[in-house]
Amino acid sequence: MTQSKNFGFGEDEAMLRDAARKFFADNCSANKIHTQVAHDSNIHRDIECIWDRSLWQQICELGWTAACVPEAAGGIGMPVVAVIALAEEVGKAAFPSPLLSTFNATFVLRECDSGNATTALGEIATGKSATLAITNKRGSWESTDTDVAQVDGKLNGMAYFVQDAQKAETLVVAASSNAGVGLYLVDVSSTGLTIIPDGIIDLTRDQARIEFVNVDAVEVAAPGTGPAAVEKAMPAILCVTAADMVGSGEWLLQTTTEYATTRVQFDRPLAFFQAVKHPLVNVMLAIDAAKSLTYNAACAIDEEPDNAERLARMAKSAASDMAVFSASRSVQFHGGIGFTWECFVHIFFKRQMHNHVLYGDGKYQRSKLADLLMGNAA
Amino acid sequence: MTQSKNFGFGEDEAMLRDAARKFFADNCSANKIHTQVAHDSNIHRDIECIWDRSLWQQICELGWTAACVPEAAGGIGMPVVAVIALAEEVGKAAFPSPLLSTFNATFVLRECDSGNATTALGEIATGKSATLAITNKRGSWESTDTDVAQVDGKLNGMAYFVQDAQKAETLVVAASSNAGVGLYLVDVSSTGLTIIPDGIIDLTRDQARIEFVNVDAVEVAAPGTGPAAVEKAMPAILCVTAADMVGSGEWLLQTTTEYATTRVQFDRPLAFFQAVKHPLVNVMLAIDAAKSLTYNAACAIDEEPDNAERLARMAKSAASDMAVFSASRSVQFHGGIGFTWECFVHIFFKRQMHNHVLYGDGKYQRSKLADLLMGNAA
Amino acid sequence: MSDETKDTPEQAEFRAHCQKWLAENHPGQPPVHIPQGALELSDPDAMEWLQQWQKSAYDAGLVGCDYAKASGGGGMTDCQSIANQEMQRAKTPFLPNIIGMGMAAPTIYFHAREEVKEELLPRLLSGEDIWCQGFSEPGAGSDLANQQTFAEKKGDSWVINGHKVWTSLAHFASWMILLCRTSKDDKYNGLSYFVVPIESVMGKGVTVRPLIKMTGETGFNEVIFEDLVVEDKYRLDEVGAGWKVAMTTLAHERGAGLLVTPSAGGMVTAEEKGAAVGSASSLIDLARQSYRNGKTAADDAVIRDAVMKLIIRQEGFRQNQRRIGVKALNDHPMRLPLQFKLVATEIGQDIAQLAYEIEGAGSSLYVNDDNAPAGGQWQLAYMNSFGITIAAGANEVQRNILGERVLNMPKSK
Amino acid sequence: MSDETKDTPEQAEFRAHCQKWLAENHPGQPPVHIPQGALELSDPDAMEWLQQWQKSAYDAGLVGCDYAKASGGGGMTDCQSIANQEMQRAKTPFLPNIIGMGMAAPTIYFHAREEVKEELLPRLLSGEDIWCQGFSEPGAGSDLANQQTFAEKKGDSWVINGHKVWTSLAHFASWMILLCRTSKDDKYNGLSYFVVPIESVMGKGVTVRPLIKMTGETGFNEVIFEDLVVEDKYRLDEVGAGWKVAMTTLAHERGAGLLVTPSAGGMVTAEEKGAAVGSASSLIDLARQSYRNGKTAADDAVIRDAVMKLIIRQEGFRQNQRRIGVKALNDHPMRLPLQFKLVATEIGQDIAQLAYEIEGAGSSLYVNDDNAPAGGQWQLAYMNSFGITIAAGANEVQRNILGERVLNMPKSK
Repeated sequence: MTQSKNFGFGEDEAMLRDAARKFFADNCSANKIHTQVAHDSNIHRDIECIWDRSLWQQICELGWTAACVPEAAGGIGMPVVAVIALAEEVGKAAFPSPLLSTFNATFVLRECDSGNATTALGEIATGKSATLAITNKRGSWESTDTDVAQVDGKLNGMAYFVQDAQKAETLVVAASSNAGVGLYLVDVSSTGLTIIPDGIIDLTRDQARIEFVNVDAVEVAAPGTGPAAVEKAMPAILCVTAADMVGSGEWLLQTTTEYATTRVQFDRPLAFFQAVKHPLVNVMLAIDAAKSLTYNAACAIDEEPDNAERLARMAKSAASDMAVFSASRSVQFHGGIGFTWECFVHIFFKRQMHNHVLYGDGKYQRSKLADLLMGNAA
Repeated sequence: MTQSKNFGFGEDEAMLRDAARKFFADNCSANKIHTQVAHDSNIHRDIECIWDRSLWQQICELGWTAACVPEAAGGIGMPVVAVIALAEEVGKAAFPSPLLSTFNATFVLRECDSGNATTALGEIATGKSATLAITNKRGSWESTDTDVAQVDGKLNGMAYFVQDAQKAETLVVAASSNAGVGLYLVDVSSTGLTIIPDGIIDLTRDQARIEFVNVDAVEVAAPGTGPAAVEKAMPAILCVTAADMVGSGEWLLQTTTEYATTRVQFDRPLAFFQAVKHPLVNVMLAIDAAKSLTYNAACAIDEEPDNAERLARMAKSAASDMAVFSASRSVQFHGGIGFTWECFVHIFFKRQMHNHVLYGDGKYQRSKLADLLMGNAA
Repeated sequence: MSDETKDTPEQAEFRAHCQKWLAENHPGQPPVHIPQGALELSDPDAMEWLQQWQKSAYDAGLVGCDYAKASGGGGMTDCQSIANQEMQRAKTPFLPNIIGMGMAAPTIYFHAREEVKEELLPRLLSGEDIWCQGFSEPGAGSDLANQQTFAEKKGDSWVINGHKVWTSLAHFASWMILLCRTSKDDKYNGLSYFVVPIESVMGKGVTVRPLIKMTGETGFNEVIFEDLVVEDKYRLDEVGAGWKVAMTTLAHERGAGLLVTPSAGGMVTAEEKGAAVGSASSLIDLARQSYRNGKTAADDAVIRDAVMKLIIRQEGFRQNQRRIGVKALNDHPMRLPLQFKLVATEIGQDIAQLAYEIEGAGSSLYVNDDNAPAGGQWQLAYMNSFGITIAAGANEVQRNILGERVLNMPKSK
Repeated sequence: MSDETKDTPEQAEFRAHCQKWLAENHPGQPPVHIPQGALELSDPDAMEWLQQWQKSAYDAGLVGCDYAKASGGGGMTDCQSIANQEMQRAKTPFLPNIIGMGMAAPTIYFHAREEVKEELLPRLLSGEDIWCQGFSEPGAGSDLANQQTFAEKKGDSWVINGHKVWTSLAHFASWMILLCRTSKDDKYNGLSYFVVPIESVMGKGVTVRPLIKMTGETGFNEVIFEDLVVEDKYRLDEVGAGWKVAMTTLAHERGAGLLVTPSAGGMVTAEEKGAAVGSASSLIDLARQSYRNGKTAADDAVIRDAVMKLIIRQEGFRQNQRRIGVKALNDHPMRLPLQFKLVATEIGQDIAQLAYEIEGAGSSLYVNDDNAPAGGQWQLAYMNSFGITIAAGANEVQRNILGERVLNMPKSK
């Protein structure tokens, strides 16, 4: 099976991406984000969840959440590359919102063959936010690992590392029972559900542990069928996260290049010195490889699904390593100023460090990839 | 247990090292080595063993082979750091001789508690060359792996990757029997023994497979005691190989730095450009760490043997990685000329590539080190 | 990854033709040793066999598809890439006239007079005339503009004197693309660009001497010009426009040109025992076949991680080439094209270097040892990789170009 | 690794004294949160507690051992290193007056007048006076000689105006070492070096404003001078000799000075939950305690390899410091000393970075989360590591210094 030359990124996708680009340029400059999320620098500050609900409303009205919802479920049914491009713009703006988490929930629900899932997708298409609660205390990314148990449709236990938990309205929860792991929809306002926010480094999102005590849940994937759905969705989830890092990486590259071109030391612009110029070129090379791999993997999800996991692991691996590299060089080459709270760089630095580990860092992706390409080691 | 501040490198050791430095400066310039070992560039050339026996005679008369032979066996009984310093000078000169192999054989024989071993050490002290034949076809560096079998004092089978096999007069062979692996002395002229030279990249040494057909052998370590002797000697063997790479690395650094300082491109000396200058500085950093680690490990062999393996694996790991790095940057920064056969750089490049894998590359050393420091992985 | 889908009608029809022809006309295994690439060619028999293959491919229309018919081309549009894909898939041998097709042809096509195109391009594309490149000099490596070879106008002709180095294939070459100085007053605008005969004037103004590589291979040379007389019609573009013309050559060399270079390959030669050499994924086969410190290398988690890193880098490079074709995903037109040479050569070098660790003790063995893993080809490839990280503007210079032309950073001089 | 063996008699006796005193006078666990290093100090209570500790160590003769008695030192030879070793082994808290002891004291000792030494050094070594450094300016980061702060001679005094940044500890400091311009005619020879009061003239010519780091910590500041009047006796060395004097400061900062800096430490503060933070070997404990993607990180072969790499680099660094003392193993006297800052800071940065991958998902948690692995200290350490790879001449500049001063390569300007 082969892919279309243009990664399936046609005029519609480009139009959507360009609209997003304009939206973020108009509504959330780095300066605005900084003022918003970095207002309290105290290292022992209280844990807050800061975001702009009105912008989220506009995004829903623009129909971004419907992009990858199948038409049958009331969505637009665009290819995955469409939201990948959106994720890239989100990363470039370090935009705090439940958008990417909602995409990830969408991809999982798309793989759940149930009426409840279709209903949920329809609600997402009309702007209901959602997120995944599928990770256990040990931070396992394996689809069968969960610390939540399901008995008679009631959930008990804890979910960990839930992204944008305080912004999302619905949770897609992985819970185990004798019959295996299933997936369940839970409204965040449900009785017995407690969101315990994490204190995280990334200022542009929130994360939480969620406690379930006899929480009513709606089944979207029957016990035993949950892991398959999550695994089918994982390539898209990895691509979304990779695209976010590609976008943040591009912001860091452009910002640092501009600084290095204007900042003068030893009577020369910093970028005159190859010790600055060449590492920045290397950052560019890393971004471009990660970007191409991400669009390739996203295209595969629609056009050659059998290769999707392999290609998505490649993309996440490249993007994760690039994220750390782009973040570190940006602070380094901004010199003293880049080390201050006032400078915008740390906002993106922290987002990159968060994303590089989310859903598994480069080393993890490569170990999974090696099993796919070489078979398990003896 | 603690080490002496000066790594046990005192006046005697410095005097020996300085004598070696002068010896190599007087007798084997890079130009002379090149003329000697690189006379035939044909890629499909016949396999030859090129070295200068007269220089080897002088070295024996200078007593270098006696340096680490215990006084009780007729040697000088110097600490290991003494021959480490010699190995560093050997590497700096890319000197073809059985000296380092003889050192390695010496270290193994020192751990063999037998009269035959003591006799052999005495012969080495008076200038008899020796080498180790302890590696199997799969290139295993584990002391228990051998493809040679011993029955009734006769050896049958094959030994592989034997260093300087065509230069050495005696072999220390690891051979297995029902009672375990023992070590045996064999004269290279023995009947039933065939040396099959390997075609290797390194122009400054020879390597061979050796076939044994009912070869008479003298036992130096009884069956079952061989592995322990080899393992006790391994730290010194690793240090000798690391020191060789440190020496070659220093030659490559100095030669390349000099070239980059004189060669003009874009109306500037090459070394004006940080893209050349900084990697060369990184080569220097790598050499210095490897050198310090090597002397530290060598000192430990005499002064804190319990830590010797741990520290020697560190030294070989650092030296192996440095060897590849120093070799590659030297060719790269010499530009087109460094890519030619006429340029001396490839002599050292090839020696570094040979040594970096010999007795295990950096990755191998680190896996052994991890087992020592962290215990085996679950 | 092939691209049938989205072929234009012309492309689809041509692809079918290629597939049919290749199925019937694959030359099979070579009777002589074929090196890893055209630049390593030194055996005349190997060259002759490969020239015959290029001629037959040319006659079948698989070489020069996108060049005008008048210049001996196929007069088609965007079809060379189709032919390349199919030849790759059919695992044919490589085409030997690599410098001719990749650098000389497009430069001549865009800068030479019609009569010269008609004279030279047909025999170039057919491989009957092998071409070489006269850019590098002892004092002009990465600093290309520092040319000292001088062309002096005498009547209607030019008299050329100078010394070129690292000229691959010169010992087989009928023609050379030559960058030289026509004025000492201006470093850049003092350069002019010529095509000059080599074989026909050997010993009469041209001397070719082989240089030996660190691998022990020959294949590149130094070329000395002593009062070589060249007709004025063989000058490309205006006098003093040499630098501008050379940029066309380099753009195509770096995969950033308008014309797709004819390329074939994929054939695993008999010499490459065990694993095929070159691609990152071939390291997987090597790791499965190799014993590293007594154990199968493919079971070593650290080796697996290192191999995956390279497979990912190489796939990223491939996908970059694909993304070049998608305008909406390129914010700067030259950003990806200018990365080609830098990225391709460094990946190749790192792949070959890793092979040493995969092969363990066996990595000490070279091509002249029957027991060398993969016939010693990985070691050969590693050493040869420096030829390309150094050549055509060392990679240090490539990074300057990217920093300055794409990221608009100031020059480092 | 300790060095009892080969102690001189004076050293042996002093070592015994240190061991005895430390056994009886270790201050125990602090009552307040102590940050990872003195430069991160922002809590006055923490500073006061550490100052008391430095005072008691000074009174016991463990600080300033090698300084002359007249300057408040111990008048001994090569004994500070003994005290440092024993304090390290006793796991005492660090000494807070780090800039004073490491940079100001040796500079004053070698360049100030006797009366100034006698006035300032005792209270500096005892930690009663905290010192800060006024080198960096908005326009003078790595380019130290580009100082714009100006000192103008008025009668017997100097009037200072200007703006210093990244001055750690300024909000606690009684004194500052100040590099500034006394002539606009010459970049290097136009500089002079002063020691100036801070606390006593706060608001009267000196303003200190805190700057906030990317970690959210305070601890460094900007200092504005407006017509601050300073007596001429507080000038070190001649007018215009500032650059030369500054080299003494930097040499000691980079561990390349004549005098060993008093240093203590090794104490694991209560804040550092789980694994101690900082050394490569502490990554082993972290890996044993951390779940990475659901599995124990210590069982991951790729993580193990990465941890070993760093342990080896750090041991190499330690052994370099040891080799500095062995003349026969140093062909160039400054080759190892000048590496100190560059190597130490980059290893520290890479160690902290690896902790993210060891901690897996948990690496997202920060110091304000009770469940953060190791209390989030690794993440804090990673961000703070940029403070030192950037400060005191960014590491890019350190590489120039090594290339030019040790390898004799031409300047890159």
